[in-house]
Amino acid sequence: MNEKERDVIVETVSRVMIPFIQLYALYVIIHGSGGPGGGFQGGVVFASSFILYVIAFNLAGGRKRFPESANTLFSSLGLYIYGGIGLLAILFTRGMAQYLNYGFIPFTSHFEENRALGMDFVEMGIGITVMAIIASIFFDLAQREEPVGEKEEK
Amino acid sequence: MEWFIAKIFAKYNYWVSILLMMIGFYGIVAKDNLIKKILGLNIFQTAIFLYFISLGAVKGGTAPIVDEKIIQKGYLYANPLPHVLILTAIVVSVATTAVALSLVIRMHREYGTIEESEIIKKSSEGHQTGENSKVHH
Amino acid sequence: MSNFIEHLPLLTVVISLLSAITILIAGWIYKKIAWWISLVTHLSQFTFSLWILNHVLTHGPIHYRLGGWVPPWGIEYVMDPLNSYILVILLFLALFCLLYSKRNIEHELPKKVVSFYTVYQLLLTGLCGIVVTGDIFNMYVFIEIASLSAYALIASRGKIALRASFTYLVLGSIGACFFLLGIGFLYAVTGSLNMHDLSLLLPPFYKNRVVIAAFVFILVGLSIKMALFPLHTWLPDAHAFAPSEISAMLSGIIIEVATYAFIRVSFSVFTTQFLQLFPIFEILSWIAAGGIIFGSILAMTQMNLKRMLAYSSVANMGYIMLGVGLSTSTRLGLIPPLIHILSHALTKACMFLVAGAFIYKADLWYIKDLQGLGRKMPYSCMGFLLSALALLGLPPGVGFVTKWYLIIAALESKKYIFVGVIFLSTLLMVFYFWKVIEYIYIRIGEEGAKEIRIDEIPWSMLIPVMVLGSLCFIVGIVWLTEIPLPILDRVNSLFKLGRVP
Amino acid sequence: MIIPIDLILLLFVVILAITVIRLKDLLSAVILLGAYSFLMALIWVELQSVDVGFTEAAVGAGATTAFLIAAIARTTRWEKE
Repeated sequence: MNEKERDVIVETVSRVMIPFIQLYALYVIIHGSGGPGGGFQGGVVFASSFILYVIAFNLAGGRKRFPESANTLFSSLGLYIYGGIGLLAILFTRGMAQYLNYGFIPFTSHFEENRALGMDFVEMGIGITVMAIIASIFFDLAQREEPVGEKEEK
Repeated sequence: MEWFIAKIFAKYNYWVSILLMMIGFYGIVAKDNLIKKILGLNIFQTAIFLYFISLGAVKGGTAPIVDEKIIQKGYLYANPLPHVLILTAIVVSVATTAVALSLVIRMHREYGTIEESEIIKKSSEGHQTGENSKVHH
Repeated sequence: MSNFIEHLPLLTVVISLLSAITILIAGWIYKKIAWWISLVTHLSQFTFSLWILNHVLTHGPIHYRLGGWVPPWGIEYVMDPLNSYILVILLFLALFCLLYSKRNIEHELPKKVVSFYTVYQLLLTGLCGIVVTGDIFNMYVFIEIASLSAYALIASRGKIALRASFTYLVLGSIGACFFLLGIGFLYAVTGSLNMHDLSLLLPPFYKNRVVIAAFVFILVGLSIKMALFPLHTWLPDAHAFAPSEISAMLSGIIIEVATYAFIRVSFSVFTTQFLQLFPIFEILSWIAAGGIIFGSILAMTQMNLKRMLAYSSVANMGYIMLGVGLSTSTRLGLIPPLIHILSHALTKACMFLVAGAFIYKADLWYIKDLQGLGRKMPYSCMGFLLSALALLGLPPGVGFVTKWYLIIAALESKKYIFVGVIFLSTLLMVFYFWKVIEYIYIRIGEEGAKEIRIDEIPWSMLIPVMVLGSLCFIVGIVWLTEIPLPILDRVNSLFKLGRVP
Repeated sequence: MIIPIDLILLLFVVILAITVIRLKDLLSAVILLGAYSFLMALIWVELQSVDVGFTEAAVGAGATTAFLIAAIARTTRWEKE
């Protein structure tokens, strides 16, 4: 997939498509708690925009746009958000509430609103991790040189 | 005939799920090619997902999204719990596929083939010389 | 304060997950810090597990509801004597494998240190999750997390380990799918996934064919994961070619955790009442007896030390499942298998770590290459000797205790043939361990021996070996004093075992 | 007689699954597996689980196919007899 002839139509179309795919992915992540979709699906859709970039242009360019360091950073950032939000519930109530009991995190004054906000944050965390990990799996599989190794799903 | 339709044919989802399981299992067991095995594994897993989703479906029901209008019209919701389970299982399945593919690629680099019988032959040749025991960085 | 203890089962899982990603980030900046972060996590997890065991024994089981959702709907973590006992063994062994791995991984996989410890922590997340959860689907998810990490860790040595790992992956995925299908059947009948809830809902359906099919699917699925005799084919290669500390983990605890999952499902979800309706456990004990003989015989024919130990693991899984199979028909209940889980974890981990020491020092894989090592590496060979003798059943080693209890169980349930099987397998065990000990200590200076200059392995690797080797006997003496037996009696009373029907 | 739409979809799914296993060309097999996943997603939407259908369309037909194609590009395209 490294060297190939450039195709003007594919390149132009994907240049237009990629921002829309990413916007749609964000929509899916944010609206995950109220309808179909969620962090995982949105993350996969977001990662598919990188895959489209690699298919339309080339692998090296894709890797430059989304380097490995960013990959590591994003995948752990998402998991920190996911794990941290749950721990916050324990911390804010000094051990009274259970893990992942978002209602007790004082974002706002309403219990249910807190719960919804907590879920949104968790979805975002999942989305970021899944995006980073799916992209990194694809890059590792497609790269011809030394692959980095196996990555785990969340 | 009516008995047949009511007892056997009406549950076609489950029959197809079992059929797909068998096809996938055949792919895993009988095919020599490692990528074919992974494809078989994928089919096997989706067959089980199909079984789960069929469990949650309700005749004449609707998707489990809460909406005022749907409640007023008196529709039934499908059971959403199997859906959530299958979402998790799909995550597991894609992770399994990714790990398996990375193993296949590394095996192709080491042995130059992705046919299982050839890999076994090559690695058992290494066995006799003690080659395989050495670590290759 | 007791409020804080309620959170501990969950924290053991969560800090392991968080430390995995912390290692990924921190190791990217400074490579050597990965091991230290892992060590701190392991130490705190181990402390937590001891704390939990103490709390469970003094105050009764812990029920923890994730997110505050009430059990039949939400996920529940339950700690009772059985899983707190397994959790302590699991984290104890993981801690020692981690200590051992510091130098060994730097030597074997110098380029992959950070990713090794990341995946190692994920493996531990999965294993702790299997043990603490009280929800059957959650258990499936954690089994898959643990297995996926195990595939990656086995494959990390490259070459033939790749093939072993792929075989394990395919078989393990089939097993997990069967387990999932069994869960699906149970859900179709009861509409619940919580284990306690299931055990309350199931009794009217005990004769239902769907429930029987569910049990069989779960049995077969978990048998693949725990390498029960006819389904063990992935095990020898995977154990033999993984990095040594992973071999020790695989043999010592990963397959035992699958056994725990089976014990949990068969006694907590299907109760003893269901198990006595059909001769399931009788068939299981015959299969296990076959596994004992088969594993022992194949272990005798192996030339490769780690492969021999792997086949010995097959035989020892047979011992554990024989104990489980006899558990419903004796007064001892689950005592023999639970003791053997601990014995096998200590002895086999110690032996795999010593085999790893030979590989670390001079890349010695075959038994015939080990000539005269008894003088060159006295302490690690002493560790091997101690654990081999303990597993053989030299009193007061741990193996003696398990065999003692197993024989009592077999006599009590009037299955005299199993006593013969245990004696025969001990005899075979003497043969194959004697071969190793003979080469290490007695055959010195024969021709054809590799002339190598070897000295003892580094201290950080030697300490785990020595501690595990000596614990093989110390724990055996502790068992014989019968002080810790009340823990296992609690397990029996939990499952209404330990009474003659 | 009205044939239910999911019966037709299921029939196609079975045909596709058999073809995937039987084909010697791995690339076409993988593409057909993508089609299989997509039809599976349709079946699931028909069975009232929009969420799973969406996920399968994104993951099964999208990501998994991309992974498999990447793997085939690095190994071989043809299965040996």
